[in-house]
Amino acid sequence: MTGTDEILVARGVGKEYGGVRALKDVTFTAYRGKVNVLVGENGAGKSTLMKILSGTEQPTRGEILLDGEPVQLGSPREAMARGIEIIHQELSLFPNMSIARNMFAGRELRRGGRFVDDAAQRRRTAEVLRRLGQDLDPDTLVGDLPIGQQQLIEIGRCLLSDVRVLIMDEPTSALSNHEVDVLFDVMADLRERNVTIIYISHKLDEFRRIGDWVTVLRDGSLVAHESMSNTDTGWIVRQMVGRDPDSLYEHSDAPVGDVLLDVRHLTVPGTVRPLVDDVSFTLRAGEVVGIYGLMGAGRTELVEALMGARRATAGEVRVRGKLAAEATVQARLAAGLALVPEDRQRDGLVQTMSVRDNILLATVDRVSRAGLLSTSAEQRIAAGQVSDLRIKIPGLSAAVTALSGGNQQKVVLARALLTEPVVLLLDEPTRGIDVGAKAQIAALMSRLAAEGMGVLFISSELAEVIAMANRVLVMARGRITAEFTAANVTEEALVGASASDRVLEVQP
Amino acid sequence: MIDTDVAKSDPVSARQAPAPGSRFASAALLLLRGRTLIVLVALVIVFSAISSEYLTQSNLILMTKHVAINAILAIGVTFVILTGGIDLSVGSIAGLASMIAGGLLFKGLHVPGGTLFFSVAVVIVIGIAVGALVGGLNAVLVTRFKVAPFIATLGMLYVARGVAQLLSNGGTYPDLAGTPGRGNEGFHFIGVDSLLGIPVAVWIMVAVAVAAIVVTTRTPFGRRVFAVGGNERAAVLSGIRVKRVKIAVYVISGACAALAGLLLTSELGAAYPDTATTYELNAIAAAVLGGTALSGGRGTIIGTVMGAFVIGFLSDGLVLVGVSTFWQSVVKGAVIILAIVAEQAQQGLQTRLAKRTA
Amino acid sequence: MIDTDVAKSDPVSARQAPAPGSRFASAALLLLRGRTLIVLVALVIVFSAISSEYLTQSNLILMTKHVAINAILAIGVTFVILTGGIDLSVGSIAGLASMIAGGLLFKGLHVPGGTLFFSVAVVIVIGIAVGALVGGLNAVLVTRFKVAPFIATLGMLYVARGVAQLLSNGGTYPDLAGTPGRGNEGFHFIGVDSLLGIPVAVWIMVAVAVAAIVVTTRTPFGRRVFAVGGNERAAVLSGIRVKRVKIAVYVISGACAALAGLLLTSELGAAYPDTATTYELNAIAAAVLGGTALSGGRGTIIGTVMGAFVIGFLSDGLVLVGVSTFWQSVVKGAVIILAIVAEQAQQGLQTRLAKRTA
Amino acid sequence: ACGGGSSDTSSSASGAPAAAGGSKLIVIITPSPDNVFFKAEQDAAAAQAKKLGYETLVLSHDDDPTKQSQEIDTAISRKAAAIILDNAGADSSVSAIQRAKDAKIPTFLIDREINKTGVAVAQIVANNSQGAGLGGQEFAKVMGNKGNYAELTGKATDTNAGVRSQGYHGVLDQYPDMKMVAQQSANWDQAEALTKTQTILQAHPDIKGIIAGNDTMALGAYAAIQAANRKDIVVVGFDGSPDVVASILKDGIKATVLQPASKISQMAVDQADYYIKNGKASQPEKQSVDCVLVNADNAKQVNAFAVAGS
Ligand SMILES: Nc1ncnc2c1ncn2[C@@H]1O[C@H](COP(=O)(O)OP(=O)(O)OP(=O)(O)O)[C@@H](O)[C@H]1O
Ligand SMILES: Nc1ncnc2c1ncn2[C@@H]1O[C@H](COP(=O)(O)OP(=O)(O)OP(=O)(O)O)[C@@H](O)[C@H]1O
Ligand SMILES: O[C@@H]1[C@H](O)[C@H](O)CO[C@H]1O
Ligand SMILES: [Mg+2]
Ligand SMILES: [Mg+2]
Repeated sequence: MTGTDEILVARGVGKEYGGVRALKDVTFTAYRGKVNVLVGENGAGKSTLMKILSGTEQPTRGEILLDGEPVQLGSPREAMARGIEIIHQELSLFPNMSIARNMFAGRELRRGGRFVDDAAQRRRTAEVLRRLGQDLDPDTLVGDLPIGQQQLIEIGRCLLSDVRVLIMDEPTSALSNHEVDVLFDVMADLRERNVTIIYISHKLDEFRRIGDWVTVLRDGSLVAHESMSNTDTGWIVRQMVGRDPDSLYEHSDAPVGDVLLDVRHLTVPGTVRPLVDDVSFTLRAGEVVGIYGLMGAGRTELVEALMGARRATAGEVRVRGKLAAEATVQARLAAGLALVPEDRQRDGLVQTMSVRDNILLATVDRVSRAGLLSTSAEQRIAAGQVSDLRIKIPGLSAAVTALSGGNQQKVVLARALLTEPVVLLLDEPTRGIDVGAKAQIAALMSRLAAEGMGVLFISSELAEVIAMANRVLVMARGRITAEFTAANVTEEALVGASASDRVLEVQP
Repeated sequence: MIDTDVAKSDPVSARQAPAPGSRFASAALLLLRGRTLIVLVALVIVFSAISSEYLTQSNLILMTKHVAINAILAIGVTFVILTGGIDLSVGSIAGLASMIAGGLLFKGLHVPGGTLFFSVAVVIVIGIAVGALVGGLNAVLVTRFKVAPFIATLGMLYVARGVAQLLSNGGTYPDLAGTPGRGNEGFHFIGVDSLLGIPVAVWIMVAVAVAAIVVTTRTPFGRRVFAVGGNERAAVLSGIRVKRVKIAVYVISGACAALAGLLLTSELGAAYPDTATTYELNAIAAAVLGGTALSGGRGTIIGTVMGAFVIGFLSDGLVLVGVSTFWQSVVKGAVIILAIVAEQAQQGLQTRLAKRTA
Repeated sequence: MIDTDVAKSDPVSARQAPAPGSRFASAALLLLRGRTLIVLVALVIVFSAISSEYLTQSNLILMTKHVAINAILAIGVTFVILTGGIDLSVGSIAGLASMIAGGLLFKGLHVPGGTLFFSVAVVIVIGIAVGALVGGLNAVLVTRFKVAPFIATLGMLYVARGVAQLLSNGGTYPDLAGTPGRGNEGFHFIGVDSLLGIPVAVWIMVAVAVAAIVVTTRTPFGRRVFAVGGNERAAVLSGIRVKRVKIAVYVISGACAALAGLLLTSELGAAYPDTATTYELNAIAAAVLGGTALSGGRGTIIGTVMGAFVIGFLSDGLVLVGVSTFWQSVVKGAVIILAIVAEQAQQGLQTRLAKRTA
Repeated sequence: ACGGGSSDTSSSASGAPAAAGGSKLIVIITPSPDNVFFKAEQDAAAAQAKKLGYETLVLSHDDDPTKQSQEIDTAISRKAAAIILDNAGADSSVSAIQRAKDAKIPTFLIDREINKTGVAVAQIVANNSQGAGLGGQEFAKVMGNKGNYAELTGKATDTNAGVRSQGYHGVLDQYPDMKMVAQQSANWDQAEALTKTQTILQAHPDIKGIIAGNDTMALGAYAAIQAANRKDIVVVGFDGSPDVVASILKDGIKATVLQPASKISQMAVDQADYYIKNGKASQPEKQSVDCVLVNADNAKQVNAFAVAGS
């Protein structure tokens, strides 16, 4: 072991939410000036532990030591005062305020003691944005930014203060590869300056590049703690899931059948240029097609337009050969499309509802008899989905907000599947979910394809698209710039096409 | 959980918490969850200790009848609030329906060549239809013209009230008894008469409440109401026709308001344009007191009815025991606040109980 | 963005959109963004076409004076709404402050051994302090006891009104002129007198508005008000003392309400407990009309003031041109709605303009 | 001098027996006491009832007939011996009073009439028509029988508002040189009278007088005049409230018409007492009490809605 100067230690920490034991007697150590990686399956307790270390939550038992001294972190404010900053997994920004004002919320720069120095705030914001490789106007409203850029703003906020310990809870879940590179440069720079970083991620290859130490949580307990150099990917996965990793992703090898989805010249207008620009493609039964692209390429808009949730000004959509003329969500659902949206908090979950009601939301009509809901049918169908998708829940009537991120994602997926789609649209289905769950979703996708469904999924992760798709479409600036089959796709080709201005000729 | 007021001040979430293991604990929790019920029971106990007339059968029936009007208004408003909207126009709609019905009964409908009189049943249907129509107008403003519900219904508050006044030029329709020749007798039935010893108005309230409970808890439409209020974007993507749902709730609210206005009018035996002025606040208060979150997505009809009972039993009780008008106001405000404060204490207790039994 | 009403019905976001390229287009957009101003100008044009007295200097001054009361109430309420809360108690607080000041001037303060009289300045300070105190109580309920703002301030609406009535047993303090011997003359200064031809009340409104503009746009506190309203959870996580911010806004609202009550009382020359009843709705309407989002985080003081001008110039105009009370109500409601509907149309136009010039 | 209980119309045929159970409760219900007029009514009625050995319950309906209806229900629940009521609407109060009658509780109306006889045991009101005649004449006199004026009327649902307006015009319309240029309802409300008067002054700067349907509105109008520094405009009110009397003494408001509010309350309680004890009415149902003009000449003698020596 090298460089084992302990700065922040959680000793014997336990945390209970009502009846749920999120953490059981965990002793976690972060070393000074190192990147301490924390991994584990969805719901393992990673975020909970970080919330405790950042003063956001109070442990049920155990203590926190900072520089060897026990400390009380009663609020985020107290933690900040001690130099502990956190980037939360769920974005915590002010959508109603500009980037600059977001960056300095709660610690505004002052002029003459009383007034906010907006000019200085703007200047320093611009500096931070530059450092993060973002060419953005500091006056832009944060609510108008795509989720990836919002995540960068959140990161930028922590760079402004004199941070000693920086906790990052899945900071890269919405970032493009290039942005991840920029972020890693920044992290390396921070490490140079003796800042301690605690880093949570599900992207194994990614954190292996930057991590010094790795800690694995499973079911609320600490199961391993090693110097990164002593580990390999297989070891980490084994620790996480408690068994040997078999092939993580699987390809669908179902025979390709009829054309299920036929999109022609679809165009979605935008303020500057079309968000979706004359897009045409087809999807056949048994196919799993990936759409790769950089943030802002227009993939989300494409699937939203397909789903009738966004107005297209031109183009045709055919499902099973039939023209889907009416562009409403209801009509597209009826035609056999279903969408699992990208941002589950914003577009997926009804936070005020139970797990069961969320699962059944799109299909309530099917569980009613004579106009009245049938409790037993509701229970049976929801329970069926939960076991099918192996969703970890305290109970069907539990609030959906009590689930971990990955399990929330599966709830939204379950809802879409209940509509019995012929074409399933998945927008970043694996964002923020653990390797085990990713493998499950990959398996599910190929199973659905084998059953004769067509699956179209969006992903920003090269390895994932390559591993899971039969065919990959690349989008850039609203247009499809390339198409690859599983046989001829390479990482280099994808990256190249995602930056391309060239438009792929429409294949009839 | 992060200490935000938003989260904690929600009086319903606790009810939806997963049930704990043991039987005993569930019973205790069930009791605690019926917070509004507890406040109501406390009120009854206090008032009956002060006045022997409070807990008599006749007074309970009377108070329940007084509650009926506000409960029906509040049930309608609850639908709107559940979708995340608000309806400030219910008092005015009640007034408008009152004047429409009053006018039809008192002077009939002038048509070329004479005056038409309708039977009481038809008049009631017309009154409710007018309420539904105004509710529909609210809905059009909210869904089609994207006017914020607060503003749309605030504007309607003034417009509907003004129209009610214009109908009679500010005057009152004094006599709604009808005449045999015109076949429009019997309007007093809904607001004055009793069936099986219980006022018809109370039966109507019960019917409206039961229907609303079934709709909110047992129908797909009810589910959609909650979904729209909980997360409108998610509702859209789940194929819910959000506009239709919104239109429906404002129409329901308008119809309920009109019905309440008609009951009031029947009870008073006269229709005047200021009927039910400022009743919207009491209706919203009943809903919120009963645990409906103004942010939408959370609430129950039964809670709202309980809330209306608390407000009504309190007002009547204060009058009955002879508290001066001024103190009535103070006590009413204090109880509304205390009911919610008590809730917070209970939630704490509940969490502790739940933990112990886990 | 998904087509939800929530997003579209926000009247402010458009104003904050980044300015487009060309000069001409920016000017056009600037004009369009001042929506409330346009409605106001339209009102003035319509009324001056009907009545030549509308656009006289003296009438403008008078109308502005009438606006002052509501504007001050609305400015206070805007602070609360910006944090995502609501304050329904402002009308009652105005009434309470009115009665406190009236009582001190009319009968003085009874202390053992005699009666104390305070100078007008002290009375005003006490009145405002009482308002701030009641606002503080609201804040305690909201922050400490986690009572939803709607309920806390609704309860306070009743409590404060009741206390105002209790102070005089419901009676009016008829004469607030004071007597030279008691050193408490001159209360009419704030509500009746003029300085440089402009009513003092208008100067006070201007001072309050300027202070509020500076606080909301230029101070860290103002920033935090927007932050709390924009995302309370994020505010907590950013180390903002959310409770303090909330306490401050309710105190500001209470103080503004009290000030408005004192102006009203001074103008009337008498204090009665029903002063400013139901003014809360007008105050909230002014804020919302001016573009403040009830969900918090968006709005401007200047917008609120404009909103108050629209409501005031409209009401006065209708009386001036001799419209009947009933039509006044209808027209007022319709204008409130139309102002917002017009806004939607404009936003559409704006988007198109922005597109063309991009 | 204030004429006593002069009879008017048909007598009440109410043969109801004495109130049940020997209850000693008299319920007094009036509009909001922030108008001193109603406060005086409440105080006088309560004092007289106590003097006669009754308990009292004083309530206010704030001019909301529904609230009034619920308060009457409460009186019924409490088995009141009698109700003294200044009602919330000439038509919309009838059924509630009928309900009380059905429950064998007699109601004695004060100040405002209802549009039905045979329901209340007594309707004791000031002679508004006679009073308005006095007020109108005095207004014409202080106006010098000429000039433009404005009228502020009361709540449309209160018969007094209409009767007084008619009474005023019965006199004023006979003067060819007097012209009403604006008429607005200020709903008996002081603040509303203030703003409405201010606006009327803008539209008609040439007015010479304002005649108001009651004293709270007169006070509001006078505040507007003071603020506008237009002391040349004369104001006349109706009620005889102490605040207006004080203003008359200071040469502010010119005149008011005194309604003997306290006396009317006392009469109502006395008659209720007789009815409770004897099971029948002592007086015919409709009774009206004459009003007195109050101006600078006799203002000094006025105290608590009564002119000394009458
Ligand atoms: N507020 C809460 N109420 C109840 N249970 C909770 C709450 N927050 C978290 N949990 C539970 O605690 C456990 C740990 O959750 P946590 O968010 O720490 O997981 P995680 O490791 O961060 O997962 P992910 O990778 O999905 O983000 C989960 O079982 C979750 O359901
Ligand atoms: N540089 C930029 N400046 C302004 N707006 C941008 C920029 N980049 C992207 N956007 C906006 O982002 C949206 C497109 O992003 P969107 O999230 O749909 O793309 P995506 O391909 O789905 O990427 P992601 O992987 O982030 O989901 C559009 O609304 C576009 O206007
Ligand atoms: O007679 C009374 C008084 O004039 C009062 O001022 C208003 O209401 C009327 O009914
Ligand atoms: Mg997590
Ligand atoms: Mg996307």
